[in-house]
Amino acid sequence: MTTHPDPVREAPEAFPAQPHPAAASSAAAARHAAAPQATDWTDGVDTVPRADGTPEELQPYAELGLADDEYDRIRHILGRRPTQSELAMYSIMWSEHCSYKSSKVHLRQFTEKAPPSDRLLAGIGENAGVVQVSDELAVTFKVESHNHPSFVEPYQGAATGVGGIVRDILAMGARPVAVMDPLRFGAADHPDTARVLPGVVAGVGGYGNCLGLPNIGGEVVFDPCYQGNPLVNALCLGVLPVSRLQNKAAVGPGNVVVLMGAKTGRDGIGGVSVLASATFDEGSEQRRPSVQVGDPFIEKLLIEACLELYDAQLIAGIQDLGGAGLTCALTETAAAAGTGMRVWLERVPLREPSMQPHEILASESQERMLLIVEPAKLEAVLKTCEKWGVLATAIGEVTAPEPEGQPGRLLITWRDHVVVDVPPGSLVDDGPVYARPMREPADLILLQADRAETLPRPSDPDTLRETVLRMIASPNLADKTWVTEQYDRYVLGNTVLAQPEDSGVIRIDERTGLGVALSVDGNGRYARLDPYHGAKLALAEAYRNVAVTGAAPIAVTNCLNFGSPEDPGVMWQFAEAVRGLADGCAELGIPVTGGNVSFYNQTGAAAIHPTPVVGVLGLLANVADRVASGFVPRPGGEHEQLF
Amino acid sequence: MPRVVVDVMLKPEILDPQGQAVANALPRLGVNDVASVRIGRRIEIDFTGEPDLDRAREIADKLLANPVIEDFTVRLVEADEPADARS
Amino acid sequence: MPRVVVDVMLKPEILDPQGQAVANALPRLGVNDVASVRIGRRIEIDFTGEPDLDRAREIADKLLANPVIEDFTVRLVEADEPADARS
Amino acid sequence: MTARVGVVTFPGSLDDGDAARAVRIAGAEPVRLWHGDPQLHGVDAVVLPGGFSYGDYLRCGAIARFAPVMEKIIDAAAGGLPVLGICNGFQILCEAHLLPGALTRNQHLHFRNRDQILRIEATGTAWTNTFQSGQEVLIPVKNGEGCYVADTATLDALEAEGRVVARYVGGNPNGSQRDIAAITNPAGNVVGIMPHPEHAVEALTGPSLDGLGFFTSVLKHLVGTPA
Ligand SMILES: Nc1ncnc2c1ncn2[C@@H]1O[C@H](COP(=O)(O)OP(=O)(O)O)[C@@H](O)[C@H]1O
Repeated sequence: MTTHPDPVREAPEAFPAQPHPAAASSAAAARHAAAPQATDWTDGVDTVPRADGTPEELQPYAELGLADDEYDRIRHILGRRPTQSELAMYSIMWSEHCSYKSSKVHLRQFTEKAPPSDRLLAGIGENAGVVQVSDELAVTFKVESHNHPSFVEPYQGAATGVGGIVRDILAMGARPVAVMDPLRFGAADHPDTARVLPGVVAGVGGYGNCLGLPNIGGEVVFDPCYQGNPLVNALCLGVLPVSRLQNKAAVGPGNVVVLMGAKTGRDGIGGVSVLASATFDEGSEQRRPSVQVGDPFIEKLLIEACLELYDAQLIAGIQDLGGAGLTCALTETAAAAGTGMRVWLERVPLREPSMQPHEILASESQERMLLIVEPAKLEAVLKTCEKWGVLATAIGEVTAPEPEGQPGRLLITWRDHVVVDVPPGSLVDDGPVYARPMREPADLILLQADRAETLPRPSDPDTLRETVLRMIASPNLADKTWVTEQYDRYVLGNTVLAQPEDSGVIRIDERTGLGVALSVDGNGRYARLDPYHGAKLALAEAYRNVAVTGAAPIAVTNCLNFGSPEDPGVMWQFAEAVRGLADGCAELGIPVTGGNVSFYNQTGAAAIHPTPVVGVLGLLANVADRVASGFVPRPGGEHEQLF
Repeated sequence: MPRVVVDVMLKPEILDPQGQAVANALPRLGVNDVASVRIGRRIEIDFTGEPDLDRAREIADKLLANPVIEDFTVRLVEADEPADARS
Repeated sequence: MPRVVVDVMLKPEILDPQGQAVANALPRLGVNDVASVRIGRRIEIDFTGEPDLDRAREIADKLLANPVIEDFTVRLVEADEPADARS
Repeated sequence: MTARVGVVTFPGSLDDGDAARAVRIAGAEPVRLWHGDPQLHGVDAVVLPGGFSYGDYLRCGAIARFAPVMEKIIDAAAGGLPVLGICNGFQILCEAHLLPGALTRNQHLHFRNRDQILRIEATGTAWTNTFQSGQEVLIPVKNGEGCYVADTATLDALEAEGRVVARYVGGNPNGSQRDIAAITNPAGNVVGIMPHPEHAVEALTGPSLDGLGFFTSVLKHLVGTPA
């Protein structure tokens, strides 16, 4: 039962209208252009002593997306210029994606307005929110975006999107048990949609299938506003015994830092490659792919191995490696504990031996986890990993905090050269925070004035018929079986409801019948007309979808897909949507437990519709009591009564 | 009539899970002297008339390979290789 | 160091839906002179020492190809073909 | 003594838990077998479940055939041990030459998951003896490489010897030749099936209870077989 990347691009009947975003055949010629030798980059490496001695060296911080004052802040924090590796790390951690610098001031409302809840075991700020559902059991769920990568390479972009959210869930101590995929594409008849959609669907299905996760719902929406910016959001649900909850804090000086999973390659190094090209050889940058390729089989092994490690209580801390790779995992685990960390970077198993320290730190290679392990348990950990055929390597150790209660420092060497020496909290918690300018979009009044009531109504049987036919034929209302048939909804044997139901329902305890219902919804058109109410409506829709199965809604996750935060109009939409969602949650009495912000979904000046996607989780004491949306004919031909 | 063969391989720096999986399985077959395995696609195109390399290159670029992650080569081979060239 | 290339193709009598799909798409690309497209696998094997063709043939026979549906060929190529051999 | 039915777990097995559940619901004791452990632990029958055994990027089941546990299963099958291969398990049985033919990419090139009607045609096997010949059952199918192919002589022999165990009815989900969904070896103890009977054993989670028959069949078979 494989669905692997199609040897041929899916839907060969259509061709991209635009060329692929990356260079075409020139890259082929570059393949055999002399590859730089691994030999003595040690000499060229930018070390802390070197940074001390060359304060005036120009650094490509702007190309890395850092503003002048951000760069100055880094110099101030370090008391010197950053090394290349440090600059790479700050540029990653202070990016919009990692630091939430534009959204932070708004997202606070989710916590401030949240109704009190005694179910919440982990909330916003953790890898995923964790909600207790019985004395013994908790569930964790979260939705995340992988929009741009899925436009560039639909299959791998979508696949690694699923892989990423699954690792978030795994890192909380949970077994992943289901996925959902809210998707948005450009016009259904646009040739580029025929490139993107089949690849995305195959990627979501392929990766999820390989992990054995049932797909229990999602959305497929077409609108020309998503033409160059399709939205690929992925949700994962996990279940854990309450006692198995994991923490990312790198506690316990002397504990070992273990990197587990795939080897590190030049995946998704993207922007950080300017460090190499600016300093070493021009043009080497085109060798660096910005696309990650997933290996779901390794992820499956990671899941099984991690669960075995949790159950044997062999882990002191764990963090998945997501978009920001080792940089994020090392700094977040250390910062969460207030400890320091000492890492020998040359111990990281590499796919390409010629990788430089900053590339190793920035790599987005998939299917990796970082473990914090007590020395006495290291052997058992490595043995479990070996049993599952997963690579695991001790790459460092946790070090003590500084005297007087100051947090420790992250010290990274590469072949005995100190390449990083930073306070980890400065990357994680002290990033920039912006209250960006906001302004209601100038065209909003006109849009709102153009009311549906002014549209011509069908007034005779012929026009009525024509309208009905047009609606039925509309891709947004059409049957989604072409998509959902490509997903496995049966695996694990606990799927009680899935497509085409309003919510997915999963049994999480075979003994008691305890289960959860999940729905994800969003409506960019409503949100474009009124982001505040649009977000509330998305919440209300998901809430209703969960409620009609008979489940009691208890928690919310969300993925906020917007254009550029530097556009005051977009920023206003964002602020309004967040305010609406926070107010809606307060009114319904259920908390937001986590989520994800995706900005910069725009091409030139044209942003997508503001698209808050909201997931609601509900609880069913016994899934046998669920209410399905169809009428089930009774044996004997009797039918249900309609009231 | 010669045929056109297009070989499509993942770029060297891109992860090749297929090749990896095969390489990992080899020791089980008693094979321990293989350093690496990479797996790509071989596409054989027969033209109705003269084989057209430029045409084939265009097909490869637009349809057979994704240049973001793959490289390809296009070449001519004799269509009817003798059977004993098959192992 | 030369490398071993194993080409695995479906036997001619086995239907190749992927090749078919590509062939069917070509007219829309304006290509009307292609008679057939077949898609198979190209496997590049690097040995740690001297490339071993017999060994490669054994691997192909046991693992890389399924003799029920596939044929394979094994050959040596120079690992570092000059860049201009690439399209 | 309840029968002990082994369920093999490869690193990439996915439906192993479901197969074990089905065995339990049918009234037998599931025994988990590990791919790297060359022991059958005295089981009375074996299920090779769905999934991706070793990732299966190359060809489904190609690598699993060489697993230590498989060597034991291949030997035991020759001696009459009932073996049921579901989906990936079917692929492995073909790769291991316990069953003829091969499973190839679905002709429409997509993974497909749907509730599928099958017609049971051979009821003499260890895994289908509780069905009636010609009985139609509803069982989920879900695969990307489920298209059964074999040469004409093999197909003809399968038909002539009554070894086509089940056929797709009301639409062929993957392009399998002669609508073949399941086949058996000449002795009838080894059965490969593409659809998933283990997903049709509970009213709550499956489209029917029809899948249970495969698991109760093997129990009936074992009762009739002196140990
Ligand atoms: N991308 C997708 N992935 C999984 N399920 C999907 C996807 N898109 C739609 N579905 C499912 O298909 C069914 C029908 O979808 P839709 O027509 O959008 O229903 P509704 O209008 O009731 O939300 C729902 O169960 C939904 O969860």
